Order: sequence, then C-alpha cells, then structure tokens
Amino acid sequence: MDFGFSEEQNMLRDQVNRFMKERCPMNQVRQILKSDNKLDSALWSEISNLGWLALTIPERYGGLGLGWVDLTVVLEETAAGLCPLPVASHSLAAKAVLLCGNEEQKAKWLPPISEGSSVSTLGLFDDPNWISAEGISCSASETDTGFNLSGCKPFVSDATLCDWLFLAFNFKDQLVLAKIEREQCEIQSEPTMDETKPMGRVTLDSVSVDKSDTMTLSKEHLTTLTNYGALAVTAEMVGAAQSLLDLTSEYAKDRIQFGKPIGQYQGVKHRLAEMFVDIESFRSLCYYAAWALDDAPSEVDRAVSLAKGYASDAFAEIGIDGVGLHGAIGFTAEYDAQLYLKRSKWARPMYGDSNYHLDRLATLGGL
Amino acid sequence: MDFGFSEEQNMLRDQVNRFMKERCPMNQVRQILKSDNKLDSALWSEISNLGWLALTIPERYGGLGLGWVDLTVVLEETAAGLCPLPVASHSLAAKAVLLCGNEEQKAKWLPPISEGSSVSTLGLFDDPNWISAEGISCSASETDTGFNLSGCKPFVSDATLCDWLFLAFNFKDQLVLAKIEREQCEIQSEPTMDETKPMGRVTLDSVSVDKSDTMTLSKEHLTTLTNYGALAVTAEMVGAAQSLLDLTSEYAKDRIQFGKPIGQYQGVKHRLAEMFVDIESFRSLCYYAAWALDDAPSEVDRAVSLAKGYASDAFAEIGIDGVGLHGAIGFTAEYDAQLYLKRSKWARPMYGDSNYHLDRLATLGGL
Amino acid sequence: MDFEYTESEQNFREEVKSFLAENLPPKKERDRNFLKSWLEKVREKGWVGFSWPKEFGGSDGGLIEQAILKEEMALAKAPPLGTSFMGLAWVGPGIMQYGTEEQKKRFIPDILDSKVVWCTGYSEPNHGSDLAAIQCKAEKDGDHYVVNGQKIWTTGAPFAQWMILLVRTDFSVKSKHQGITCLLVPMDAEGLEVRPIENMAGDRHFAEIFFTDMKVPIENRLGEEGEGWGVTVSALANERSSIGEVTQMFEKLEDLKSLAKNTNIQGKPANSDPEVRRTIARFETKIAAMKYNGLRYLTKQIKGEPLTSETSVNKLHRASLEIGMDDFAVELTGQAGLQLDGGNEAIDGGTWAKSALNWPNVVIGGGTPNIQKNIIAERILGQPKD
Amino acid sequence: MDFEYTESEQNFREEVKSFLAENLPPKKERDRNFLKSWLEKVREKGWVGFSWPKEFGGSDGGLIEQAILKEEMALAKAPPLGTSFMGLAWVGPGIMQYGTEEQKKRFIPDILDSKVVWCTGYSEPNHGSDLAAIQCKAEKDGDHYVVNGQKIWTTGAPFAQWMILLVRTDFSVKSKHQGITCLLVPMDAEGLEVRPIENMAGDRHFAEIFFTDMKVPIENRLGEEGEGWGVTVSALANERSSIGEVTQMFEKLEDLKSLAKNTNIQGKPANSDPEVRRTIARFETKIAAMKYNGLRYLTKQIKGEPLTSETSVNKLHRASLEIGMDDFAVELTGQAGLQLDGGNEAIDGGTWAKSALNWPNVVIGGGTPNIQKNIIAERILGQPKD
Repeated sequence: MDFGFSEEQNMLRDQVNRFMKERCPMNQVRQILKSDNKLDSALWSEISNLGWLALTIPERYGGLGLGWVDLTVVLEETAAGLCPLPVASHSLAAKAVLLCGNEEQKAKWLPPISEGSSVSTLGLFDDPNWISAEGISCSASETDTGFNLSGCKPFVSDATLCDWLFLAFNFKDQLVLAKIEREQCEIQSEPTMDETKPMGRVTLDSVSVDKSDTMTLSKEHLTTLTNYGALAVTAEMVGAAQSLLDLTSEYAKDRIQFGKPIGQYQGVKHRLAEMFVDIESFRSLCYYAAWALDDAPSEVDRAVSLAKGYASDAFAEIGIDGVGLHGAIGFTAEYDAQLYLKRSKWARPMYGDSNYHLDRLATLGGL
Repeated sequence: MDFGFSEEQNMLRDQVNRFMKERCPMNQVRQILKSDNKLDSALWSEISNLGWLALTIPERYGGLGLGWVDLTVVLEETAAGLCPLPVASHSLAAKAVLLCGNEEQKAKWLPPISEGSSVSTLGLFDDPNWISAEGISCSASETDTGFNLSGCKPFVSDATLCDWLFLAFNFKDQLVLAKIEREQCEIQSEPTMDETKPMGRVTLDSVSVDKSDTMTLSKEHLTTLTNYGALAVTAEMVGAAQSLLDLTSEYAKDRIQFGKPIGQYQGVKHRLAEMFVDIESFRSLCYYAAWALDDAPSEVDRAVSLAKGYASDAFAEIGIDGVGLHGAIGFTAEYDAQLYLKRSKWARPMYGDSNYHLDRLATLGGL
Repeated sequence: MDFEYTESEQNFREEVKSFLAENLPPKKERDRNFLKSWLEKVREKGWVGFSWPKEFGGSDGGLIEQAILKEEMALAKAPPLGTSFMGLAWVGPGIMQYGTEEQKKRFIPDILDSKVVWCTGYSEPNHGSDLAAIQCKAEKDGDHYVVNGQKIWTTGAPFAQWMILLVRTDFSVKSKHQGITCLLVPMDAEGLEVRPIENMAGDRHFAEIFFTDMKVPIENRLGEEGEGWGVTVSALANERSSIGEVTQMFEKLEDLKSLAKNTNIQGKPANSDPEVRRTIARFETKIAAMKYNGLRYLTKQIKGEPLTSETSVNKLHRASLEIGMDDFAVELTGQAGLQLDGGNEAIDGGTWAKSALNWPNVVIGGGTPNIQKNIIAERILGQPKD
Repeated sequence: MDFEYTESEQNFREEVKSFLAENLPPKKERDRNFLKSWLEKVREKGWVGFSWPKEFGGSDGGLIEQAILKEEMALAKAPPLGTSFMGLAWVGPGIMQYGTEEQKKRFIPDILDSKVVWCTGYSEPNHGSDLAAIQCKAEKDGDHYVVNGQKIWTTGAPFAQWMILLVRTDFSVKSKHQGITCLLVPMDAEGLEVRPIENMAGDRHFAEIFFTDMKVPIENRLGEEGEGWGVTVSALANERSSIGEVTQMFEKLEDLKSLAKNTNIQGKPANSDPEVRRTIARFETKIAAMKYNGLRYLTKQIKGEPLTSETSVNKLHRASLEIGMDDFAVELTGQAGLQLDGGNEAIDGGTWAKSALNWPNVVIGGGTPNIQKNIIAERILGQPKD
C-alpha cells in the first residue's frame, strides 16, 4: 500500500516545476498568447527533448513506456503555470492511436507523436453539451479506397496548433476515428474565455481519406478516451487551483486593510481553508483516478467521475472566490488571478461537468 | 403603495408579543410539553378572549372580519416564543369551513370556532410527501344518510389537542371534507422532533357521518387551502427564525473565546449577517404572500411558493447554524436554541418543502 | 398593507409609458443623434435629477414616483437619464448640500444638461475598501492647493470631464476621518494623468489617476477644509432605491429561462432537468426578495421610520445574483458558453460569457460582500467591530 | 503508486475476517455476555491497544495493519475493541509517555482489559474551545493536591471510573499554557460530583463535573507539575487514522441510497429525481475524498514525511457529512422523517431523525469547524492568527 509518488516521479515533478519557472513563466505565457502562431515551437521541442510527450507511449513506438500517473505529474505542474502547450491534447491523441490503431498505424504514427514532430489533438464530440456517440453528427460515407468525411467539430481543443487531428465520425451507427492533416480541413480559431486553451472550429467538406488513415472507434473506446480526457483535465485543474490558492494566500498575508492583513479576517482565512480542503480532496481523487487508469480498469469509471465530479464545481467556486478575495486588483487584466478564473470556466465542461459525472456516479452506485 | 403594517396591526403585534413574554415564556412552554394533556386550556381561553381565534372569521359568524395579514402578525409573534397552542391549525380549519361549507354549516360551526370553544384542525393529505389529491387514500362511500369513512391520516397537526377534525376523503375521484369529532375516531399521539407541534395519527374504521357534516372539497379549494397552510407555516418560520437569530446574536456578543467575544470573529458575525439577510428576505416574501391571500388572488400561487420555497431551506440552515454557533451549549436540552432547530425541521415539509414550491414556481414561470 | 397606487401615481406611470412609446425606438435604431435628443427630452420632462429640489432644476419627485420612473425605464431598457451617473447620484447632491452659490450655479446645470460627466476619486492603491485611510496629499499655497498622490479604481475616469477628489490636508490628526478635504477638479488639469485599467473582460471602465503638483484653486473646494469625510459619507449615504436593478434582474431571469428552454444537455432540453428548474426558481425567489425588501424599506422611508443599513441586504443578494446567474448560464451551455462575441457557437452573442467576466462594483472594491456582512453584523445586529 | 497489500498484510486481513466470521453474531444476538467474551477474545488477539508497544501489552501493530483492522471491524459493524475509548486513544499513550513506573503498572493493564473506563476533564464552562484557559484550581497541601472548580462537556463521565484531569497549579504564569498540571482521578473521589447533561436528542453522554476540596495524592500526577499542557497536546496529537469512520460513512451512504429507492416524493420514486441522485453522489465524492486523503496522509506517515494539520481536512468533511447526510434523509422522507423511535411512520426506527439531533463531537466544542479552518489557514497556509 503506497499512495504516493515514486522517487522518479518526484524528480519529474521538480523538473517540470523548474522548467515552468525558468522557461515558461507567466510573462512568457502572455507573450505566447499575443503571438499569431500560438504554438511556441522552441518550447515545444524543449519539452519533447525532455521526453514529456513520449511518457505514456510504449518503448517499441519510441516512447518511455510510463503511465498516466507520470503524465498527471506533468499536466499538474504545467497547468500550475497555465502553460499553453498542447501536452494534454497531444497525449490524448497518442492514447487514441494506442487504443484504436492497428500495429501498422501505431508503428507509423506514434514515433513522430512521441518526438513531438507532429503536434496532434483529439476531437471526439460535436455537441457542446453531449458526452455520447449520439452527440457526434460528423459523418463518414464509404468509398472504394476508404471514407468520405463531412461535418463540423466546433470545439476541438488546440486544433489551431496541430498538424494532425484525430476526429470521430459517424458511420452506420458505428464510429470511425480518422487521422486528418491540417491541410485537409478548415480550422477556424474561436474566441473563448481561456486563451491558454485555444478552441478550434474544424470543418470538413467531403474530405476523402484512405482506409489506412482510419480506425474503428468502439463505444467502449469512446468511454475509455472520455475517461482519459477527464483525468487529463482534472490533473490540470489540480495544478491550476493550487496556484490560484497560493497566489490568493500570499496576497492575503501582505494586503493590509483597516490596519490588518486581510488574511487575519476569518471571512478571508476561512474561505482559503475551504479552498485548501477542496483542492486536497480532488487532488487525492485525481491521483486515485490516474492510478486506476494505469492499474485498475474495473475502478476507472467511478474513480474518474469522483475526481471530475468533485473538481468541476469546486474549482469553479475557487476561481470566482480566488479573484474575489483579491478585491478590485483581482479582476484586472494585468493581474494573473483572473487567468485562473478563466481556466476554471474552461475546465468545467470538458469531458463532462459535475452534473454529468455525478449522474454517472449515481448510476454506477445503483441508484 | 404601502408595504407596511397598520397602526392596529402594530398594536396587535405588541399585544401578542407582551402576552408571550408574560403568560407563555419558554419555561411555561416546557411545562405545557411535560403535561399529559398538551393543550393549556387556560391560555387557550385567554387568547380566544383576546380575539386571536376570531381574527379571520367574518363578523356575521362571530368573528372580527380581519385578514390573514393580521393573522400573520399573530402567528409570527406566537411562533417567536414557540407557543404550542394550535392557533394555525384552528384558523386553517375555519378557513376550510368558510371555503367549502354551505351557509348552514358556516352558521353552525364558525361561531364556536371563533370563540375557541371547539378546538379544531385540518387534515388534508395522508402521504408524508405528496401535496396532491392523489396523495389522499382515505376514502368515503355513500350511505342513505351521508357517508361512510375509512382510512388513516398519519400526520394530522395538533390532532391530539382538538375537538373537531376536518379531514379530506376520496369519493369517486372527488374529495369530501368531513367534520369528525374526536370521539368518532382513534387519535394516536406520535413521537416527533418538535414537541411544540404535536402530530396525531387519526384512524377511522368505517365511521358513518351525516351528509350535513360533510362538504365538497374541490381541487381548487385543495390548492387554496394548501396555500393558506403554507403561508401559516411560513409566518411561524419568520417569528421562530428571528428569535433564534436574536438568541444567537446575543450569545455571540457575550461569549468570550480566546479573549474576544465570538461575535468579533467574522466566521461567526458573517454567518449571523447571512441569517439576517435570509430572514429579512423570506419575511418580505411572507408578508407579500399574506397580502396576496387577502387582496390579490391571481398572485397567490406564486407569492406563496416564493415565500415557502425560500423559507424552508433557509430556516433549515439557520436552525443548524444557530445551534452550531453556540458550540456545545447550543445542543443541550435545557438550552432553548435546539427547540428552534427542531421547529425548522418540522416546518420544512409542511404544505410543501422548498423543492415542491420551487418546482411550482418553475412551472408558473413557464419553464 | 396596500400595493395599489394613487390615481396621480398611476397617471404618472401612464405619462412615462406613453413618453417611452413615443420617444424610445428599438435598440438597434438608437444612434448618437437619438441619444442626444433623448437626453434633451427627458431633461425637458424634468426626469433628470427628478428627486432634486425645483430650485436646482429638479422636480421634487416623490419616492414612489422615483420608483415608478426607474421601473418603467428599466422595463423599456431605456438609456440612462443623463450621461453622468456619478454626477447625478453623488456629486450633484453633495454640491447642493455643501456647495457655495458659485459652485451650485457653475456645476448643477451642466450635470442636469448632461454637458459634464463626473467621476469620483476616492480609493487609493493601499486601501481599496478603507476609504478614509487617504494618503493623497494637498498643501495650501496662497489661493490654491497643490495636490500630489494617486487614486485608483476610479470608475468612468477615461470619459469624465470633472472629478470629485478626496485629499488629505492634515496628516497630524488622530482619527483618519479628520483632515480630509474634498476638491472639484477638471480632468484636463495640469499635473493630472489618467491611466486606464483593463479588466478581465477586456473593458476599460476604471483608471488609475496620478497627481503631480496639480494646482486646485481654493474656490473649487467643496465644504470646509478637513471636513471632506462628512461630505463623502452623506454622498455615499445617498442610496438609490434598488427598484431599477430588480426590474433589470427580472428581465435577465426571463433571458435565463429561454436559454434553458433552448439548450440541450446530454440530448435533453435543459428545462426538463428538475435541478435546472429549481436553480432558476431559486434565483427568482432572491430577486423577488430584493423587490419586496426594497418596498418594505421604501415604505419605512416614506413613513419616516429609521432605516439602518438594511440596503446591505439587497446589495448582498445582488452580488450573488450578478455572479450566479451569468455563471449558471455559462455552465448550462457547456463548451458553447465559453465562446465570446464573434464565436460561431457563442451564446446570445457571447453576452453571458462576457458579463460572467465583467463583475459589477457590488462584488469588488468598496462594496465587497465581506464589508456588507460586517455592516449588517455590526450596525444592525450590534456585533463588536473586527 | 500501488494499492496492493503485501502478503503478510493480506494474511492479517484474512485473519481478522475469519475471526469476525467465527466470533461476531448478528446484531440482535449480541447481549451482555457476548460483549464480555468479545472483549476477552480481541484482547487475547492483541487487538486492544494494537499499536501499543509489546512491553505495555500492545502488539506494535503497524500503520497499515491498524488501518486494515479498523476497516474490517467497521465493515462488520463490530463493537469497539475495548470499553474505554478515551483510555485507549489518549490516556494510555499519555501514561506510557509521561507516567511513572507505578502508574504504568497500575493503569495500562486495566485499560487493555477493559476493566476501567476513562474520561477526560478538559473543557470548562467559560472556554469550550480554548482548552488552555483553565481555571480549575489545584493547590498542593503536603502529599496531595486540593482541587476546586468545574469541568464541562466531559464525554462519558457518567459511565467512567477514572478521569484524566487538567488543573491550574500556577496562576502567576505569563502564558496560559504554563502552570497547568495533569492529574489522574477516580470518579468516586470525595468532593467530585457528576451532573449528566441531556442533549437535544435526549441522550446523556456528557456531564458537568464539580470539584469541592477534592484531594488527589501527588503520586496521581501525570508528568511534572505545571507541564500538563505538554501532556495534553501530545495526547490530542495522538490522531487516529480516519479509515474506520470512512468505512462507516460508506455504509451509511448505502443506507441513504436504499432510502432514496424506497421513498416516494409527489408520487414518484425519490431516486428518479436527478437532484436527489446528484446530492447522494456528491456525498460519495466527499467520503471517497476522505478515504484517499487519509491514504495519502497515511503514506506520508509511513514514509516519515512531515504531516502538519492535514487531518483537519477530513475533520471538516466529516462534520459536514455527519450533519448533511442525516438532515438530507430527514428532508427526503417528509413528515415521516420527523417521527422518532416508536412512531408508526418512523423511518428506519427513527434512527435518521435521532442522529440528525445527535451531533458528533467534530461539530461542537473543541472540534468546531471554525477552529479547524483556523488550524488549516494558520498552520498550513501560514495566515496570521486571529
């Protein structure tokens, strides 16, 4: 029984942490957001050299053969600094290939993904509010050589940054997962609250792809990928929420009002304590879910819904109060707190909001 | 535009207030609860002499011909001291007769009710959780002279204190409201949280009543009586909640912990402020609902659901925190705070809990 | 208890309604020219500074007429009555109470005629909520003051022509409430610099103001030297009835309902989910509570009964509703709710998302909920000060 | 990260399971005689004082074995391991650490053999949460102390034979944490009076204790004179892993689920209402959070990493769950939920209603949520003290 991280994992955490401080501090993040091409290729190749993009990919495909507990460490620490690099999307694309691809496809696609040379993302659902195969309206029709794909995915994370997009299509009540290259589709950047999480509108107008560029996406795999997606978002929520708490807690110690640091007023300090309680709690649940994804398939659905179901609402409140406790400065553009508020709004619906996961828990629990 | 009380109403409030302090203080209330016959006849005749039981009954039936705004004043102030006299039940019974009775019945029953000589109550629903005609399983069958009544009403307020019980029965998809005398039925006292609100289990084993002792209870009247019931309970909640806040607020000023009165800690004072906000709010909504019952029939459903929908959840929290803020002393039997907590539990489901009224509001609002 | 309006009150409501029917075009048709004529017309009607004494160009409007006017304006989503919110809410009343004859002549008409927009220089960098702890310094030098220091969170500063400014003229005082002086300053004064502050929604309502040896002639002082706090308090105390806000919130509640009807969650209409329905109904109970609290307090005012700080009750409701309703709308609409104006899937043109980031003053700065709770606990419930 | 148990840990779990299978009859068959033999058997097994050093009659049980033991006992709803909760949790460890040889010989075995029930005399009328502010006075007089004063909220006092008592032997000290002395007192001592306190659920777990010239021989002092605070702190610090409570709460969650399935609201099954389902699921997320928080902290302990006050996190969850789940059950069942034991419509024999009024220690007195929040804010987040 050991519910902690290994030496290697702690070293990895230190590494990511140091990297974020030295190479991607908040002023750097803001720079990246200002730039047209929002992918910082230099940073990207640095982290791929550090192997973060290869973590969860088996060694025979050029990866490091580690698990999602390890990736959780990376996602948590990169999100602590709101790093805008598409690590999560990229890793989810890799997972999709591992899950649905045949040997040939894995051998062909995973090495460039683990090197980071082909930036990738995963686009499953088309509906803003529907985690289900039925929520996928993009459709595929059969051709002699493969499929003809049409439709629009309005909410593909990091689409504007990617070379490869793995998108789900309806085909005769089944699902096809196709590898699309950016040139094959129209990608429109959408203005959203959280600029560190670019959202792309991907439109395909009868794009024909070869069979070898498509995979079968079973309902089980769709559920599995949703679980991995929810875990990835939750791991980022842990890191981001902790940073906002730290920021607010430090501010409360320094900020003097009516002759006292505001952290001395229980109205402030108790709210900080409640934030700590919530973050500690969805942190534990997140680690449990990550472990389950690696080692206990039978516990995954429940573990993931416990974590994301707790985190989505809790982080949303932490985002609002973290900004609110700062008073006026908190909601100015140049102060960082508001960036975490925006992240809390972005993370809430991703791969299911609290209601979605609480509903799933109720059903799993036999209610 | 005058959303305040008249001079007469303010005088009435002072009168009830003084009565509670002088004749029915808390030690007296506790005495009454200890006694076997839980109706204090002396007090009862005093308040009937003061005319409180005749308030809402038209003058031609021996009443004072005032409205439910006036009764709200009485219910609020008696509940402030958790007066265990069945004023609300009695007035609801009167309302039922006024609403459903024919001239003869009104002329026969209302005078003794307004005098208080026949203590009365109203029992509409049989189900613990179902505000609806369908929730009434007690049934009536026709006889030459009237009806034969059978069934059990497990939750009749103040039944054990009453001479007359006005009970609803199913008759061919219609409802009959019958006047039952205590001798005609079996009344069992049930142990419940709030002893100041005795709950009686009334069982009728084929009791035959004369037609003249029965009234037709239309679905509209059932709704109307539910509204009056909800208003009566809410008016009592306003008084009880305010008393608990006063009690807790006074305690917070005197109680020293770690060298300061606990009311100086925002953890305590802010919760007190939130209680005040909620009480002020359902107080305003309660007065609005009372006014609507007297003067604006078209606004009644919404007004009542606004008031009871807000009050049920809010008072439940105030009950818990009012006790909790006292620390250990708060939940001792000899301290009064806990009696208000118990009242908050009792009042919550009566004539619909928050969910019931919020559901009704949503429907009324076109959702 | 009686919610009926007198005949003259009803007539007044009719007058307002018909005026709006005649003079208020649909939103899209409201251009600059319309606004200009609108301001002239409502001014003619005497509805600008409606409550002000006739001698100052107001209409001596009663409390109920004020409520009716606000309610009808809000229902019609009409533009404000006059361009200078601060001028009408605080500066004008302050000048009428404390101003010299010259000041009254010089400033009051321009406020009523919407010729001058005012802003208020109260907060300073190191004490947002603690208004009295003023450090911005003014030294008398012959016939004028020399001002040095800084203000922040000054609403509307980027658009204002004049500012009502709190400075400290005496640092030797025992109580921080003494030694404060109130000055009236043109925004184009030499030595005054405005730096707009961008908020998280990308708007620039607020600004920092820097003063370097700014000269203010003594005749621009409002009230006596060192008594500026009294001037401010009476200005801050100048509470507006919340009826206008309540009406706007009921409008917003309707928008929220139609949003729930037109949104699907997991393939089912959102308004078929009992929790969604109850959440919206709960918002309704709070808005209605604001309405009837407001009417109770209004009645007290009319009857001349003492009002302590009950208005804080509605301020707290408003703070939670302002944030709660927008956030709920964003949550309800999932990923689409995140898109801002211009997004292909943006909800109602991204207005929900935008206003979820555009917190009103009641939530921040001087009005923070924690301060409101202190006010209630201390002034109404008599709890000890922090 | 690894939730597997070692072979020896699994064997231990099997041992506990099979012991329970053999020796634990269904609840209704558990009479006095059973309890007596139960206590003897678990004592034989070495499971009373399981974590205590062998030299004192414990088993040196490791942290994980302790957790396994507690988990299995809770799952089987077994009676406690020993009759003196306070004796095992606080008094025993205190005596092992600070006691004289005589005290160890005299008191430890009786605790393990369930011969003596202990209670703790800490709180006093005027400072429930502020333990150190002790006024209860003890004056040395030759070979004994003379104690005068009062204690309150003493859990289990009505059933205890011995009490661990905090008194003030020095009123001249600067810090209230000095001058406190810890005494061991028999409940039948002359000058000691117990007045049970009835709580709102009608139970009498608590009592007031009055001391009038009570004599306590010096050899019954635990630790040095004036150093009683240290003794208490180390005792209070003797935190129990929360795994047992968590298991009980998961059991309670299941009861809540079947309640929701068997309850109708407005004629429909309560478990068909999404809000009801989500409320119960939300309880589950909190209980699960307690479980995995606990395991993380346990792992830290095992690895010897510093633990500050993280246990307060689970205390806060527990406080809100203890009150929340009972209250929800009462609300869910409408008027029937109000009936107590004996009521014809009472739910589950009125257990929900009763325990809704029977608040655990975590909610009141020394454990109030506000105090826990202070501990987290100050000790973990480094916020200034009140």
